[in-house]
Amino acid sequence: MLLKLTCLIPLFPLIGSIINGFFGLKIGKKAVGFIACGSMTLSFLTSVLVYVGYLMLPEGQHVYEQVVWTWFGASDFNVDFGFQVDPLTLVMIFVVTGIGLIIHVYAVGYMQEEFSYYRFFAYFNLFVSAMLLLVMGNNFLLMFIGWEGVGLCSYFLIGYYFEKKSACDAGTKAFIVNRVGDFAFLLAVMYIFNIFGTIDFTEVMHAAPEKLIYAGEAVTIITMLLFVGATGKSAQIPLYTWLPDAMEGPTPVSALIHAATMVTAGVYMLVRCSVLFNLSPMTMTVVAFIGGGTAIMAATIGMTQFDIKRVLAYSTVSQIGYMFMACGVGAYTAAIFHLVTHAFFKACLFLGSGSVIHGIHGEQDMRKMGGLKKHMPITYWTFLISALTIAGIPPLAGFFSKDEVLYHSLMDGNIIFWGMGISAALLTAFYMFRLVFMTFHGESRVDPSVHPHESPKMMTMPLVVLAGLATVGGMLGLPFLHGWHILHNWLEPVLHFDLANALQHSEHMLHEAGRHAPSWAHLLEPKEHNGWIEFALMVFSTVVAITGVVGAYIFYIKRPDLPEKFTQGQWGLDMVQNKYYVDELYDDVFVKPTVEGSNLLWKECDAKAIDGAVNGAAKTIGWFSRQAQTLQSGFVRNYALFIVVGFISLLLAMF
Amino acid sequence: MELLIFYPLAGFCVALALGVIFNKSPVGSAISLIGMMLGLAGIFVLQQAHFIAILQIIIYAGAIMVLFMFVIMLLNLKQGENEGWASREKNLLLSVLTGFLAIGILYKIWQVLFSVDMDTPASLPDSFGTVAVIGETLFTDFVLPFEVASILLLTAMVGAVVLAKTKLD
Amino acid sequence: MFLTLITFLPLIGALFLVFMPKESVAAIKQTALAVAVADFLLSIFLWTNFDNTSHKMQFELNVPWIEAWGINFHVGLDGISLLLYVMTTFLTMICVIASWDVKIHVREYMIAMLTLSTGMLGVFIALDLFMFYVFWEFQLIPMYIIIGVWGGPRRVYASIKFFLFTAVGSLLMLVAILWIYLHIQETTGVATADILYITEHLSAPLGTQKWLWMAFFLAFAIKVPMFPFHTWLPDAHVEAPTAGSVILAGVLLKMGTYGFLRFNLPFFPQASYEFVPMIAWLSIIGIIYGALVSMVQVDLKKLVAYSSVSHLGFVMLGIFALNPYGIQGALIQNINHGISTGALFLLVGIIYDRRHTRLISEFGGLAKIMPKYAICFMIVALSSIGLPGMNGFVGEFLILLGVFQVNGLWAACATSGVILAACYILWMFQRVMFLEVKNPKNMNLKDMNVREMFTVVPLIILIFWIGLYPKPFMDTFDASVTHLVSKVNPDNFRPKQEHHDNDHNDKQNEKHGEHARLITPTEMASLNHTLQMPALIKE
Amino acid sequence: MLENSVPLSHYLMLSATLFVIGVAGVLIRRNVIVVFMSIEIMLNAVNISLIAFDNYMNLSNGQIFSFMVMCVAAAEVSVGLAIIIALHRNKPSVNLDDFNLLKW
Repeated sequence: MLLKLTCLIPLFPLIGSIINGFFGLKIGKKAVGFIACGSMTLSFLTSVLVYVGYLMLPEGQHVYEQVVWTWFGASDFNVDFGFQVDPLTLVMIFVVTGIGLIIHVYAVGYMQEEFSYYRFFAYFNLFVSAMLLLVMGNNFLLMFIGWEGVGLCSYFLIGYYFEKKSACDAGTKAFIVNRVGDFAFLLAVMYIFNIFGTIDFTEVMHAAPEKLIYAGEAVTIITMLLFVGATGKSAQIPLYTWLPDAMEGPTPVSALIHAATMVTAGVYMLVRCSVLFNLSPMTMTVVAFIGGGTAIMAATIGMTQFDIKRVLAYSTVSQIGYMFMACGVGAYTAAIFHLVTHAFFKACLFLGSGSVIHGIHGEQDMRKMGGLKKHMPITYWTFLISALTIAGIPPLAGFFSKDEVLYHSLMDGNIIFWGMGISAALLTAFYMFRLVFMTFHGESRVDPSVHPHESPKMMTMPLVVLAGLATVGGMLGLPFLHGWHILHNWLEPVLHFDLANALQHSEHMLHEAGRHAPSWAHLLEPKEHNGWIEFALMVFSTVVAITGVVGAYIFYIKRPDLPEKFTQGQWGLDMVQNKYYVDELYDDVFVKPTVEGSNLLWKECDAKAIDGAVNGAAKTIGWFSRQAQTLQSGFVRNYALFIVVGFISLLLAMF
Repeated sequence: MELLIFYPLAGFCVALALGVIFNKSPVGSAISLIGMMLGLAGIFVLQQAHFIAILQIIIYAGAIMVLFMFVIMLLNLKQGENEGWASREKNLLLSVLTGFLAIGILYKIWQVLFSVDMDTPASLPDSFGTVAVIGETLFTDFVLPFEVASILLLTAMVGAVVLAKTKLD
Repeated sequence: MFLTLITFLPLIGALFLVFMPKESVAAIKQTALAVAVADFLLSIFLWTNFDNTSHKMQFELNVPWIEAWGINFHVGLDGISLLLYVMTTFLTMICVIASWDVKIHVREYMIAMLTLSTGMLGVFIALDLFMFYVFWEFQLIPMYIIIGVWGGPRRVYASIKFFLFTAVGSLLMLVAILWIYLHIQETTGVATADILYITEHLSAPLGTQKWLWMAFFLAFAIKVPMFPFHTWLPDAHVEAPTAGSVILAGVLLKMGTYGFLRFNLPFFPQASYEFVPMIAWLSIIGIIYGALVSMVQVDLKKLVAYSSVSHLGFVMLGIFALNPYGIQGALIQNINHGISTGALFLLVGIIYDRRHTRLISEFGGLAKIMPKYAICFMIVALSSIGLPGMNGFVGEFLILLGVFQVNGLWAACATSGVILAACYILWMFQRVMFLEVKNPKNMNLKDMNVREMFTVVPLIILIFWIGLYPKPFMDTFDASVTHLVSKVNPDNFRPKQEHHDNDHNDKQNEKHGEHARLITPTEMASLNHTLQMPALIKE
Repeated sequence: MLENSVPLSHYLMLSATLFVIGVAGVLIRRNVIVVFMSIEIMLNAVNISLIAFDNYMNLSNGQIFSFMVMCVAAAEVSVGLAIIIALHRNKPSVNLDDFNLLKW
């Protein structure tokens, strides 16, 4: 059985990581790179075998579970260390191992000069392993291992240049912000166990419609908690602040972790728990709003940044906002579709930016670039393709996925969501081409002492592959052909949800509690698919994208003085440029009061109040003893006197 | 008859005891003490405790008092050292206290002894107080305390040697 | 008999050391190590021979001790004490290795260490209240000496504080023990202080139970230490030598939690139930307070000490969830804390040996100079903050799961401690290990040597073992906990009224499934509110 | 001839008187050797009552006890005098009020 190989998929990178981590310094750079890429290759090949094995499963069986051992448990609570393979997992495995492999190859070239090369690849492999655990775990807690594991690795990798204070701070920040999300996630898991008596995905999703009341309190709390967990990992409002700072890490890290895989974990989790979310319309609305809001907000910030990687980081936040919006309106397929295409083009963009940075010796400020097109053609063309993709120009992959999200946000959601999406799309096109024009076109503003050069093959090849994927990735879900939408059909078993059945159970439960169920009939009206609206939307969004590109062209090529004039004296710009002062706000509201309060607790409460009380008691006793101590004169006869006095009083007492 | 012997002996003892504490010179005190010990030995004989009486003479009047005299000589204490007495006011207070003590104890004895029937003392066998009887009791019922006492004496001996030999600091 | 032998073996070793010449330092150390290793191996033997399926005491020995008062020398192990017992011998061994560099009074140090070991082991095996009390007080003395003689600059203050805090608590416990002894004699006519017998037969009115409970509580809460009785801990830890800190964190604190499980819960189940909210809030305050205070510490050891307060808060919370999840979690967390915090103290000790300071501000950039050290430190630190896959997570999750069954709010408050834990550990780690090497004194520090690796690596192995496959550990106390829970099950004492208005349907899905009863009028209002949301989407 | 014609109480009175005299000696004298002798008086006084009771009740325990008292007295005197010598060597005085080291 090929599926028996499942557990090897995360194991290979783990082994690679251990070898590199412990012996990396001894075996030399070549071997380290070979082991890292080799383990990824093995993992990828295993995934292919597992895929084949999955296809050979008997009809009607959609999930394959492999329990390796029982992890821990108490009483009737048991967690397995088990993996599951289902369509969603397979998609994610391919994204992780495939893109992971490409980025590994790129990193071998990019990190060549680094001293602690081995450390980087140990973390890198470990990260992939954790990410695979995340997507393959068959229960919430195993997912949580991966969930925390990727957070940990991103902590290591962001803080890779640990001698830089900003890098350390960014790493710590990432981990702690992630922990805030994890806190909610853990609570959700506990609540789920409380209700279901199990935390196995299959069982929970199966039992959910029977045990939870539609729109009831329990499901709303659970899903809200899960969603908070997802915002932490996927950098959504209000926990997005760590991601832009995470750009302190080496560029391949940004590409792998902060674009292609880890940040999409939240989306994956939402889709994985789609049944629960479907039961809670309130949470869905919140998810969609937060997603849309993040998409717009991050895009506006992205327009004003000058650090090439930060722009891309905000663009990532914005794109993931899209995915969340898709989840929020119930278009899970669209979310996964966008996740996949985003992984392609964003990885390519990040790697391209890495190539640029590499080519001009570590400069990241776009104001010191320009005109690089002629120096690094391969980088330029791949970058341009990806930029067009993200902007949503047909027929590249991003166009299809983004369009699907927009279509569903209008049809399944409402016009507000669609408005959010389309304006974010406009902004995206604008700032991406602002990036392209500032970096590759126009006058060269590069420091004259630096001679820009194209990166080695090791780095450009991955770019080409990714650009290719970004071009054709749209094939996964062509519009108009809903019967033929590959991804949709593929994911159907995972996303299957019988609303009518769930409502029936809820009514039953409410009835038993002596309550009347509200009228849910309108929820069951069938939705129609309207091809014309879809086509109209496509045309409209293409126009919007082109407008954005043209706008950028006017602003940054034709009239480079325009941005200056346009923003002169605008208070809003200052605010956007400083990221709406959210970091400062968090600092003032959470960090500083905590630290100061803790100091107060320690110095006042601990040292003065509690210890003061104890020491005070001791001092009082001490004072009394000092008074009593004068009785102890040291003269023997005095002591004898006391004995006599005592004896006499005894006698008196006996009278 | 017995009373005739008892009262003089008792008076003798009390007088010498007072002599111990009121004598100005330590040597005088010591000699008074020897006298008192001898008197007490007489009283023990009167109570038919012959063995103890002998011990009293050998150990107390002999060994212990010799030791006292020896130390007094060794330290070469001058006669009539005025620090031998506490101050006058203090002495008054202390005498009053001691008086209280005496009254208290005597009253208690009186109270106890005269409130219970004390008319039937046991008739003593001839063997009472002989070495044989004491020895038998000592080596049967009280053999453990006896051994402990020997260890005590040994320890005291070693201790005395150590203390007198090394300088205290 | 075998158990008694293992318990007193260190004491015999200590006696043997007394007669060794002071000068042969190496021989003394080797002897001490040999004794500790032998003891550990023998205790492992106990573990392998332990019958997991029974909650009964095993390896029992019951011989009269002071017959006139019915006091027996009664020892035995059950699932609750077994792991603590083994951990004690294990940590003793580690500590002997870690103390290899003790400079002054080596013989006396090793004697104190081994005596301490016997004292601690005795606490865990004693099945007679008086015996327990004797051991409980007995182990104080060597610890007091270890802190007071081989400690830091303020060692005298710290050791006295440590001694007094613990002694004060245990005095009240003694009163309670005497009361129970007399009460048992009165009600059953048997003069005994046997713990098993008392567990079976003690019945006191709730009011009295509460007083007794409080007396025991004070003794154990100080030992644990719970907020607000914790202030002796930072001082004791900071001043104690490395091995002292390890033992203190690893074993001595566990005696408190062990006491709760052995006495408070089984003796006074009803009082325990009544006091659950108080304990829960004290624990939660302890968790958050400990974490917050440890965040702003400038001294590494103090930081770890305060983090202990936080961790032990979790353990207490788990115990008083009064359900199998919580108690099993608390038990495994006991072990985890011993391992993780013990390892942290060892690591802090290693750096202290090199630099003779523990101030965080003195360090920075150590990761570059001492990579092995940094890796070990990272692993241990992560286990301390409960990263899944490492030991801390297993315990913490079970505890929180147990607490969640009782009260969601408590669980939420306690879980926030997890965030704070990440804050203080990572911030500390960053300041010590990362950044540039600014202090020239740190330039030439040596990385860990083989001996030091020997102390830390076994703990790291355990960290992953428990984190990934805790079954061998969890199985040992499964039966005992089930038995204990059946005794303290809150359902025994809940006022009957609560069940009145539940109908039968409800009882069926009481255990799992959203309770229909959950919906109260206010909740219904919020439900209706949520129901309006789809309308918004549809427009 | 030697019947128990002396009542028990007389012995006890004698014992008490001697004891009180000993106490007075300890309290009012400052010469350490005399104080020491006073203690001996007290010990002897106790012996009298012990033997008196023995005699009265036909026992031998009291005699054993007074035997022990003598042992203890012997030990005490030897150690005590050694201490006095040692003290005197450090500070040439036998005045008790010159020594106040017996403090906490």
